[in-house]
Amino acid sequence: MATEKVRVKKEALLDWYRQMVLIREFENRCDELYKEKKITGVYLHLYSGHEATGVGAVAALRDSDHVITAYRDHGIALARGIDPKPLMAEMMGKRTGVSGGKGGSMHLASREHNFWGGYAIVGGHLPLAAGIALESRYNDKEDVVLCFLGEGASNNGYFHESVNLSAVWDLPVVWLVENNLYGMGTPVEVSTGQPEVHKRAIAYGIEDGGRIDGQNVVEVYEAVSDAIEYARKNGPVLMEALTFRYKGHGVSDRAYSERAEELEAWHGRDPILVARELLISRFKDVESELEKIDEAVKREVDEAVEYAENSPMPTYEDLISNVYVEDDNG
Amino acid sequence: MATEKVRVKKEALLDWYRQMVLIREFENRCDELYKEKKITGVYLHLYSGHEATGVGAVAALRDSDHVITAYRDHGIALARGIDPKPLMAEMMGKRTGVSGGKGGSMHLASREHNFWGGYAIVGGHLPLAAGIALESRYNDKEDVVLCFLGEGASNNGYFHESVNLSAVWDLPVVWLVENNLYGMGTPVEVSTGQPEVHKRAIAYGIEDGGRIDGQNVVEVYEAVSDAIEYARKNGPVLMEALTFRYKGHGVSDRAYSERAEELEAWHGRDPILVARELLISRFKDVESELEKIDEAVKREVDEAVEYAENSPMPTYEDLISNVYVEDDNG
Amino acid sequence: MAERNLPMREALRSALHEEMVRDERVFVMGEEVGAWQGTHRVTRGFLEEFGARRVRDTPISEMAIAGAAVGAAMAGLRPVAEIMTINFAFLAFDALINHAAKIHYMFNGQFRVPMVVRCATGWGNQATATHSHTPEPIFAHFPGMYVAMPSTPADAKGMLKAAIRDENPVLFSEVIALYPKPGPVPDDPEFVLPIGKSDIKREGDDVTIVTIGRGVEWSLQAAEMLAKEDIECEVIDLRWLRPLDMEDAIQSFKKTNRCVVVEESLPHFSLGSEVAAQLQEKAFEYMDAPIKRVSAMDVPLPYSREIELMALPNAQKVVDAVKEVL
Amino acid sequence: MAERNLPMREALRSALHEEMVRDERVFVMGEEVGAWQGTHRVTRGFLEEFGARRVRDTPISEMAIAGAAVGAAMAGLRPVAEIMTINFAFLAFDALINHAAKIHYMFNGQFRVPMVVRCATGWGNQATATHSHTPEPIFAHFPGMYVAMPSTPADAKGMLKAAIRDENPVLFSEVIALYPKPGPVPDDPEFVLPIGKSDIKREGDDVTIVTIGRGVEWSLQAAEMLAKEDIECEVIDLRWLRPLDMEDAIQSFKKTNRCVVVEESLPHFSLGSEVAAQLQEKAFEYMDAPIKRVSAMDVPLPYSREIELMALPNAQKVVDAVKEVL
Ligand SMILES: Cc1ncc(C[n+]2csc(CCOP(=O)(O)OP(=O)(O)O)c2C)c(N)n1
Ligand SMILES: Cc1ncc(C[n+]2csc(CCOP(=O)(O)OP(=O)(O)O)c2C)c(N)n1
Ligand SMILES: [Mg+2]
Ligand SMILES: [Mg+2]
Repeated sequence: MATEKVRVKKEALLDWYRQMVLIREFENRCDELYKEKKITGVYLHLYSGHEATGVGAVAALRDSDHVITAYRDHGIALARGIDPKPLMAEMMGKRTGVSGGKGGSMHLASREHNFWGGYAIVGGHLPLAAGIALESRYNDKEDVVLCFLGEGASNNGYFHESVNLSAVWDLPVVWLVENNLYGMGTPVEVSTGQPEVHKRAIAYGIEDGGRIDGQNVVEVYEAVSDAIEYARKNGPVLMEALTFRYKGHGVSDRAYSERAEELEAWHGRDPILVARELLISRFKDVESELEKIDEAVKREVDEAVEYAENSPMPTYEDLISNVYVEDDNG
Repeated sequence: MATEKVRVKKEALLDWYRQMVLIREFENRCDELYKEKKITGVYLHLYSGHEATGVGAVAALRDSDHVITAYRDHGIALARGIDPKPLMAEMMGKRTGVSGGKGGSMHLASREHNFWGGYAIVGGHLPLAAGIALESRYNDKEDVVLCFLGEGASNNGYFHESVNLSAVWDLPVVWLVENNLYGMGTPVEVSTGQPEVHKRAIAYGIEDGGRIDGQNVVEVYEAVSDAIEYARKNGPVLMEALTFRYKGHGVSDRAYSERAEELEAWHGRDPILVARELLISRFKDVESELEKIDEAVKREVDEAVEYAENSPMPTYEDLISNVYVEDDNG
Repeated sequence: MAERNLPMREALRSALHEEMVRDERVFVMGEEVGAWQGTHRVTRGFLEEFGARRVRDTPISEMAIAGAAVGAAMAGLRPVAEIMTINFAFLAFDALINHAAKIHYMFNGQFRVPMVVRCATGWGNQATATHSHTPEPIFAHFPGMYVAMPSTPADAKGMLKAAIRDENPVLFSEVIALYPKPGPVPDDPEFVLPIGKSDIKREGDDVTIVTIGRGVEWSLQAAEMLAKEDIECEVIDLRWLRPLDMEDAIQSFKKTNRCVVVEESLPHFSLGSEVAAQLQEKAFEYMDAPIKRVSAMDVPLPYSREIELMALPNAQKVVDAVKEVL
Repeated sequence: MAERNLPMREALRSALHEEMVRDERVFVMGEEVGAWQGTHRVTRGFLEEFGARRVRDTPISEMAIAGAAVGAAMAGLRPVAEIMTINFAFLAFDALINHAAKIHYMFNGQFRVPMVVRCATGWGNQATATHSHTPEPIFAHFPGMYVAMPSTPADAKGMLKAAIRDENPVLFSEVIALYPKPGPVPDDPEFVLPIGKSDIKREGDDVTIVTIGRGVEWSLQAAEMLAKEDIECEVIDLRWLRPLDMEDAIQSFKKTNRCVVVEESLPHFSLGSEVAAQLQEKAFEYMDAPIKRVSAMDVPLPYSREIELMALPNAQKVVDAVKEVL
């Protein structure tokens, strides 16, 4: 599975930097809005800390490829290029949200971006990924499905059955485990006898895409690019990116005081910092560009919040619609 | 996981031979009784062909150890020393059956033999095995659970979750896959990307007990003995025995004409034949003993059939009892 | 219209076959659907005819079978997944209820899930406690997925075609005991029955019997027996548990003022409960007697033949119940 | 008898704590029950006090959590397994229905399965379609496992103790919205309520309200509101969906001749269906009006707060229904 390492261009790296900053800013704003009770409900799972994994991996895709993930989905949605406005509107349960205010934070999706959604049942989206990949094979397309999942999810029956199915049907799926070392409060060593999740590839006779540094957007991009191209031509790949969750499992969960030290260490390898340093070391006078990006992103998120706040709530009509498809366009 | 190969004594080998012949005879008789409509219903899964695996593996256990399996359970029950009479009575749905005629062929069990039953939902008994093993650990006992399963079952979510749980809790379970190369009509290469099921041990970081010859009762005994002792002291082992199913998946399933050639090859390595040849080559003048065994077994099965035929049917009282435990001995 | 006498199994097979010929997006997947020719022979010959692309054997992985069908349907295919028996659909409960049935709503209509899950259902052949469920009511409890249960070969054909052509997920329950039973089936490949429409299987003025699936057979037998005593039963076959069409039943009840509900399922939180609750609510003024329910007994199913049959409804039990409401 | 005012969460915690102290065989297992102190804090402090042998964190493996509890119970332990929310129990459906509930019967009494599965249940906090089920009726559809759903802290304590001490498997549903609500709870560690016994939460002569779980709160609020108009409601808390004790409900109905059933669950094949069906059958002569049902609306639950609340029952909806049957 070795291809030539592509030397990443400046524009690409700057764009990834921008995406990561956008995600961070978006999540911080969500956190604040939750405290202000402008975002309500029990669930809101922030992507902060994972930015390089989401951005680097999604960057490896063509537009016609597919992405699907779990409830920790804001960052993936943004990386896929979905406008922050309807995303923020969804957080606030507004009618203008990507899912019309019916799905909420855990169920962002955008059909036109081939972003098949976030899913709140742990593992539940894995067979969906297999099914979407089947359509690609069935219709002789070249499209690949990039399926994100947590390391905790990899101990669920859905994982086993879905990855095995992808193996026997040679489905073009990259199973990308975001191994952030915890599932809620459970460390990976407590949840499995095999904390190197990628090693499970052998259990299905599929390609082992290895364990990569999920904090380094370039490394993620390159490794996932290889995996995607492998999947496109051959079949499934299982790989994992080591990363870390900065916040509690969800905003309503207590923070982990025991994790303070661990957290500090990871902040030292912050994905935005890593990218920033790389940019500065590689390209001279890039700092002012980075500053501009930082500012532009802040404005973008401000606008998203404003848009969301000014959007209408869904109505009774919305409550009762889309339970079934009522037309007959089959 | 290497221990000294124990040189199996003549009495032991003769007894295993007897058990295997008993199983074969019992199964043949079941087959006939089904054709005569004395055994009825849709399900009856014969163990013929698997004898060496069941007998050799169960021989590795102490009385205080535990056994559990799927619906292909007749042979395991007999190997565990359960009287053929109440087993045959169960086949005929009689009140004197091991499960009172309520469980049938797929649900044989005997609490006093620590035989925890056959289970008809593929994979459903695997977490039960983990739970039974947990009691052993919880109460600081030394007992091990020997859990049989088919290679087809190993693709079910139950397998993944149960084996992983046994890993994180260091449970004393030997997961013994009876790999008979088919699940119903599906060849193992069609059902998984990893047809060497034992290799999945690495997915849970547990001991890989390897792939053994399931037709050779001595090899099975020795390998499973090692695994059992490992599990007793350490934790779970995943291993597989290669074997073959002589009949259809169940008696009501059509036979597989495509399998004729394969079947013939396996008959050449018939477990009873293998044991017989071993006995004859190792001990002189053993033939007459074998003949005596063959005859005694026939009588034993005759008696079992007679007992079953003469037993009463369950009644309405039986139909409505044991839905709940009504007493309060907790 | 031209018709042939076919067992339900063959009616289903021809419906599925015709739909696969008609629509390239339709494919089947499941355990033993291909090389083994289908556990219940509904897909017999399909692998040979349509090839491995459209006839897909799977591992014993019910969660993934249902879930992959959801994904394939979202992506534009029309999967007809077979879960060998509905008992094993318990393992796919989450995939069906939390995914198939919810995705259209949850993402505000962005995705559609036009899939069918075919399951063999029902009991009465010593399949024992774990393999003898007729649990359609618990699937129909939830909105988002339709639940079908045909009682005749013609209905089986027309309903399966409707299910495959519909844009919504459908759980399609096929009663095992009915597979071999023959009946006239229209040849017309456009014979498609409407989703969620009940059917009057026999007319009568004295008592309304509301039923579904195998209950139709018992009810019609009971009606025959009762007709000899000049008691005329109207037999309403609901055909779908969701959408649940109570129109015919209510109309009939307003005429007869008496009703028995017959089902193969367990008695509590079940079809009989719902039908009785709706009738007393919507036709209270017309009730001349309490609505009675004939269901399976509230026990797990035992293996032994005689006691198993004791627990199962039958025509005589229907006759007895009808006499109670007279 | 001495009592303390405790939120339901703490009442449950003390019941579980007392039983673990009393009986060495009782242990807890589940996702986040240990180091994380329990998602709903019911096992707060347990890991520290009882250690990792008796407080067992698990992977995210609902099938194995439920199934391993079955095995451990068969072998003589008394597992109290936590499935974080009942939505995830869909993944354990087979382990619960085909194993926990069937094994005692299927093996003719050779094994017992004295386990409890505790699940948080219910909706109303924007948890959305997959995380907002109140599906107890579908579990109670099947024989072999009891289903409990307490409505007050005292009941929670007495019922959980009963569940742990019983020899049968029990699905124990804890309404999330009720966790923080306080009420008087007896200190007595032998305060054990009988299994399958309903409770009259308020007396009244005009209308019977039959309900359970969170419905009790809405019903009592409605009763207060109606009392101001001199309408006196009797509120029956069923407490258990299985065994379903209809005695109090029937007695009350025979007095009031009018009934409303209130539940948080979906409307079809549900608690309201079963209660209405039984009442019309067993007390037909006493019916002065159709029995009405107040349930959640028949839609998946949306995220957005306002429309979510529209779909949820509340006291006003109960008041309206009561007025309809008067
Ligand atoms: C089937 C199921 N079980 C339990 C939960 C509750 N839950 C939500 S997230 C989570 C942890 C998941 O951990 P991981 O897969 O590592 O993802 P991460 O949150 O670390 O991104 C759990 C247990 C759930 N949503 N679904
Ligand atoms: C959950 C579930 N799915 C499907 C079935 C139907 N079924 C019964 S046995 C079987 C094949 C099992 O194969 P394997 O595990 O290899 O065991 P073998 O029959 O070869 O001994 C299948 C699919 C079932 N009983 N349970
Ligand atoms: Mg994680
Ligand atoms: Mg096999």
